[in-house]
Amino acid sequence: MSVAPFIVLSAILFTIGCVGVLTRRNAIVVFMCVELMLNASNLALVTFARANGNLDGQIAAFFVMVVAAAEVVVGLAIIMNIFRTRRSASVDDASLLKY
Amino acid sequence: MSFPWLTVMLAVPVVVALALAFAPKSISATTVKQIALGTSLVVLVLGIVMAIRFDNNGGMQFTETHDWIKTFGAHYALGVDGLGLSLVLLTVILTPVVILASWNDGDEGRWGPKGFFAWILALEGLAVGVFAATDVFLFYIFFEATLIPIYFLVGGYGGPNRAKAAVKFLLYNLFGGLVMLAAVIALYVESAKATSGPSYLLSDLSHLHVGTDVGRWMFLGFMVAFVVKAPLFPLHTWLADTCEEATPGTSVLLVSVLDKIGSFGMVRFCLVLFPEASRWATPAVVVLAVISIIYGALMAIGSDNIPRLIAYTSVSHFGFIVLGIFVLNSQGLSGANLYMFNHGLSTAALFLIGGFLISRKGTASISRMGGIEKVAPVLAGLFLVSGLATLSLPGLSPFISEFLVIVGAFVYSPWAAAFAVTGIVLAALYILVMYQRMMTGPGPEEIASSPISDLNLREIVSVVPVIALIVLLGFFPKPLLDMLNPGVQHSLVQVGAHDPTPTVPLSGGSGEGGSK
Amino acid sequence: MIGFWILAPVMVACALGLLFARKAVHAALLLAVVMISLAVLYLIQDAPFLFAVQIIVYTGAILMLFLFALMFVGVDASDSVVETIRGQRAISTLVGLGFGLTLVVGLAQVSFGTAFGLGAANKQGNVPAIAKILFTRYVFAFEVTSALLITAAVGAMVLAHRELLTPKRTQADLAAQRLRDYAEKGTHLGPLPPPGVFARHNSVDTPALLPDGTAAEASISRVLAARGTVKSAPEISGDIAELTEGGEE
Amino acid sequence: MNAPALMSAPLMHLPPVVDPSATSGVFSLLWLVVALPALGAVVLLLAGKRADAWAHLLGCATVAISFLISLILFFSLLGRGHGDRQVTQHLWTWFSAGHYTVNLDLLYDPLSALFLLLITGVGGIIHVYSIGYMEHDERRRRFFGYLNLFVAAMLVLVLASDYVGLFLGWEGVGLASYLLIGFWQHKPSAAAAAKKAFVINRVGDMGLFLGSALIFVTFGSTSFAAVSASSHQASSGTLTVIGLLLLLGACGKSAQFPLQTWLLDAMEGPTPVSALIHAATMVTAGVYLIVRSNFIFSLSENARTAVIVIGCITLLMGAVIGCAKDDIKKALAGSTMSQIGYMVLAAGLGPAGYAFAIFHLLTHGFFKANMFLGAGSVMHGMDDDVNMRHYGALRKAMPVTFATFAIGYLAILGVPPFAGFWSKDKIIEAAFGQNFVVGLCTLVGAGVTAFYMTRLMLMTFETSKRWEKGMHPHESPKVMTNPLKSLATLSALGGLFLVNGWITTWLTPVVGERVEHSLAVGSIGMSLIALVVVGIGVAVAWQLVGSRPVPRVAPENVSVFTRAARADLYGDAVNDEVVIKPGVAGIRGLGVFDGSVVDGIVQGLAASLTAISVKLRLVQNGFVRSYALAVLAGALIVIFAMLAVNFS
Repeated sequence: MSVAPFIVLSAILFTIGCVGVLTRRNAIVVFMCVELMLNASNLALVTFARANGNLDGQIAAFFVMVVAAAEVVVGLAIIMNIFRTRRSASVDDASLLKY
Repeated sequence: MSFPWLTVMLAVPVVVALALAFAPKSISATTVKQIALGTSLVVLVLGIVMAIRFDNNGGMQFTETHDWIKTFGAHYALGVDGLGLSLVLLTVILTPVVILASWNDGDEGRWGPKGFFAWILALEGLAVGVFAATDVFLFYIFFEATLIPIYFLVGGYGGPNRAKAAVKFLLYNLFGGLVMLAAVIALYVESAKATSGPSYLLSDLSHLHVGTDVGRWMFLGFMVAFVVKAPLFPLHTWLADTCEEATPGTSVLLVSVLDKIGSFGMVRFCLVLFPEASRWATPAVVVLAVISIIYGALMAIGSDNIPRLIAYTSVSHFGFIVLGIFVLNSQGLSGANLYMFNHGLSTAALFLIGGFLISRKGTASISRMGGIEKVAPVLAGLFLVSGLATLSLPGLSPFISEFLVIVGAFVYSPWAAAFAVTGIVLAALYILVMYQRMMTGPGPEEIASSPISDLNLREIVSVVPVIALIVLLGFFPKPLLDMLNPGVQHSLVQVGAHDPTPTVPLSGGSGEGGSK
Repeated sequence: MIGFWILAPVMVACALGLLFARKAVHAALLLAVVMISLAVLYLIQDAPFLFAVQIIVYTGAILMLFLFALMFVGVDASDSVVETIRGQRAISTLVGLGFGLTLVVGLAQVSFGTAFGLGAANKQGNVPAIAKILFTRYVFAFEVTSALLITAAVGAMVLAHRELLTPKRTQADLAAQRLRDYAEKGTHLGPLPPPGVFARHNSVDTPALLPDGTAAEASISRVLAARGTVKSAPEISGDIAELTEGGEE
Repeated sequence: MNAPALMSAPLMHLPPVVDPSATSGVFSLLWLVVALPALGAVVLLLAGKRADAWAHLLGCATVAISFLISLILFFSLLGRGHGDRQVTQHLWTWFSAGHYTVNLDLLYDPLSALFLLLITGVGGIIHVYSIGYMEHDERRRRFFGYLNLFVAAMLVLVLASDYVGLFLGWEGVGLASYLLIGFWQHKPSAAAAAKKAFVINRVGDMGLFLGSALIFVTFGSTSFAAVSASSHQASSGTLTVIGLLLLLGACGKSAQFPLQTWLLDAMEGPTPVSALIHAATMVTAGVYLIVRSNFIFSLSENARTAVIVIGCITLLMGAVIGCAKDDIKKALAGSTMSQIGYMVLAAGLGPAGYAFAIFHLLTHGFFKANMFLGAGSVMHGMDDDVNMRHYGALRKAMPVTFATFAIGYLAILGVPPFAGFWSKDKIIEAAFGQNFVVGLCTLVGAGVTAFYMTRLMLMTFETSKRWEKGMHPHESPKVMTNPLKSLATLSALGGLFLVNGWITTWLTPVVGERVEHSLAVGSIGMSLIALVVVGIGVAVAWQLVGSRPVPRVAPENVSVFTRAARADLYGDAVNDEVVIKPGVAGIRGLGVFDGSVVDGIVQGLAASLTAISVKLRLVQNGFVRSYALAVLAGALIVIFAMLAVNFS
């Protein structure tokens, strides 16, 4: 099974994740796009694991998932906090730290 | 290894300065002043002893060389030749004079008299270091270090908007210093290529032959810093503002001692390290020098503030000094070296006496003064003598150096001399117009209302030695010139310039004139 | 490989859907589809362990966490697609496309050569092999991530925790407050009456009957009343009449 | 015995070589002549109030002693053989740079001998006179200090053996004249006149500065001996330029045509100052310079013509100005300017005229100092009123002053037995020998001199009494009239210098052989013509001033010439228009330029930096998504860069 299609797919998913982060205004959706980007990179890792024939890729993917979990927990807690104080989960409302 | 004269002269004032700075608050002002005066006198004695032991054509003497930073090839190397010694002497002579003259100038400044005199002594030590450094790196360190005391002296003690003037001074000179830093680094790169490994020693560097283009860029790097320091036409505006705000004592140390680093640097580093570039840049620098002669004089005529006027006269005099240096012949260079010493004395006298007058009248503006000669004849008399020295009247020391510079300029090109010589007429104008508006005439009515007192003993004792030295050197410059001339010949040989023979060969032995 | 060719378009479509979904919940579900198809792709690439972890941990836990968060935030929050920052959408699509194109074009020229395949590595099965590597070479990383997870949990708790701004009210205070309300505002003292309990009707929307036969307001929750799904006495009485036909008229 | 070197260029008579021998015997006192007044000046200026009592005595003593020494030296020099009259005394080496050394040596030869006598002699007389004149001035000690300083500087000037030594005396004299003109500093006009004198002198000094620089460049040294030895080898072009530069210096000091405006203002100083400095000694320094540099001037024809032209112009200008001035001192100043014009003209005639220039200089020194002191005693009597229209009929009131003044008057007119006649006629003769136009100028000048001197005499001593109310002029005390008498005798007997051409032979070792020019009408005829012209001048003056009542207030409707003459032929106006107004405007413009442009660039730089930073700040707009976009764009650029690097 050739490797290229998987990598290309991962690239496409990653790009879509990026655009999602840039364009969507709901904090949680932005967060989901970040998760999408992470998954895209996991796909690439696993593909390369297979290409190179050792499991390091998969372990790396595994670690990515662990870290993603920790990140989601903290991220959502922050969003909850912002929502509780600001009654809106839009990313653009938290824009006090500026010139 | 003989007694490290220069290090002692360098260390004594700095150590005492630190001691004064950290002295307990309870120390009374007069004791601080006496300690400061005492130290400066000790250093003066050291200087005089050194001068006596100095053998005129012995080249670099009192040398000490210790490795400092091996990787850079930087050494802690000190040594003085004729020019270096004369400027060290100028420093050690002027510092006690300044301390005595600005006895209570430091009282109401921000750090009180303790800070004032500590900074002055630190400045003296660093100035001696600058003039004695024979290692480019060490020279650069001292070159930048001298800015700090002046910044605090101007910023802490002085006129109303002294902070702005101090910042402007610092930024201007730091800009010059940074450009020089680039050249110093380039110098390291060049000297690293040499077989003997990188070395900043002047003796090693002078044998280093650098490519023409690189040499020219480095020459420009050094020259920019020195043109800012010895203020020439485009980069001079900081001097007038600083002197206007600073106390007279600080202005003296700034103009008479520190600005000499610029011209000293040109002779010691630009000519020696980059001979080809110096010859290449001579026309441009000569034009610049002549412009600043005339420009400084015109600005002096037009200014209505005493320290500002004196500062502009110094711009004009520095034009003469740089002109003398870059016409690259022995008359011009000897004249320039002598000029550095004489200008130091005449400007110091003018600044100090002007300072006494300002402290008495409360204002520095010339138009609000008048008829002082009737009320304070001694002050007016001394002011006139130092004014005459500034317009280089024969019989006073600046005349000889100015004459030699103009002769040197004439040898180089008659046109340069023709324009430079208008400087003496403008000099007569700005001094005599100032003297006439301040001293003569019945004076405004308030003369009667606030009669000002004549100079007191302290002030006279502080200024008279300077004026005596000016008159003495006016008639007997020989000892000083003998000290300077070997250095001049050495620099000229280094630059590869030689004096043109006179168009009419002197016939027979009677050429030298004088007794048969 | 066929699996891949089927799943790839689906994933891309869902991912694009994630961009344009108006409601956040729809976006979450689309993401779930992408994740599950990813898990299948892992399976295709001889990574059964990751297949399982992806399904259980990633989709099962993390995505569910997203849904919880969505419930808190409220499904309708800030879904308007109107762009506030001037030119943001245009430039980001442009830059995104550029980025994607560069990657894809770049990757297309790169020849990956034939894959080794994990046959040798997975000889004793994928999970033992992973475990061997994980607990030998990467054990330090493993411990660090565990520390990370703990701190994340504590962090979340700290963030979610709200300090009591006013002193904690004891049971005595509550009782006194109830009596005060009854005295001043006449609010019903004690628990509200339970809903009607009748032979064939005891659901929460059956009102209890007052002695005069009318329904008791307080026995039905306000929400149901608001929603208007409360049974009325006559409806129930119709059954009763029918049951007690023979009874006194 | 060193005969003038005739070995090269026989047709062109070579200038004499200055080749002095070391001083021996009595000549070793030479340095004392200078040291005494210098010492006097130092003592008087530094000593405080306690020196006031004996200040004036010390002042006169020093000058008198140096006069005695000069007499002794003069006679011992006279005793020496004709060729061996050049003596030098090496004081010390002043400075040296490269192979250019300047020694401070004193050169005593016939020319400086005469000058020594003039300076110390007339100077001494004027010192005595000013004892009386400055009687009631409380700063008399300082006045005598300055006078001694002046005498010392003038002696240095005439005794220097090097152009730079000469320059030392030259500027010292300028300083002394600045101090003395502005002696009454409380008068703003005096202070302004002093400053004007010094600055205009300085403009002249520029010429001397550049001249000595050019001399060094050409000859390798600036000592008279070296220059005179090899001046014939220098190209005529260089010699001409040197000549013109020295002429510029001479014009500055001797108030010749372009730089003459300061002399009339210098009358603000006390009268002894005008007598000593602005009549007898300092103003003649220019003539001394030209005569001393004869080894340059006699070799360049057009330099000399320039000198002659300047001499003529000043001669006529001074005479015209003298006619219109009502202030007695300004009239005398005008006449000084024209008499110096005569001397410069004579010097310009080359070897033919040098001796006569010096001779006229001596005689003029006597009778002009005499008349100035006479004017001083008149002013003393009329309590310092200088306006001749308030004088009249002072003959009876001040007989001695009248008598001495009359002798001076006759001398300046050139009436035969008196000194003026001998010196001025010789100059007129030599001028006609040179060319007719120049001779004519001298004759016209002599006529106009006769006119204004007679006008002055009549208005002061003869015409009707026009004194202010309550003015009763009285004769000056003995201490003032005795000097007048001695000066009068000198101006009467001045002619003896010329007996059997003594002065020309005396000066030949310095200025070279005198070339005889035979005149069509012979020397006696020329004198007669001159006397006729003088007679005409006197008659016209008598007709205009003597016979009609002199109005007390200067009439307004006068011819355009008189109005021009009253304004010093607009010399000051030209200076103001051409130099001072543009200068002041230029300086003010420069001030603005320096403030706005040079400083502006610096301040502007600082301001633009702050402006840029304000703009850049707006980029941080607070939106997370813009930052994310920036990150992505950055990543994209990095990728492109890597691709470019790898694949280029």
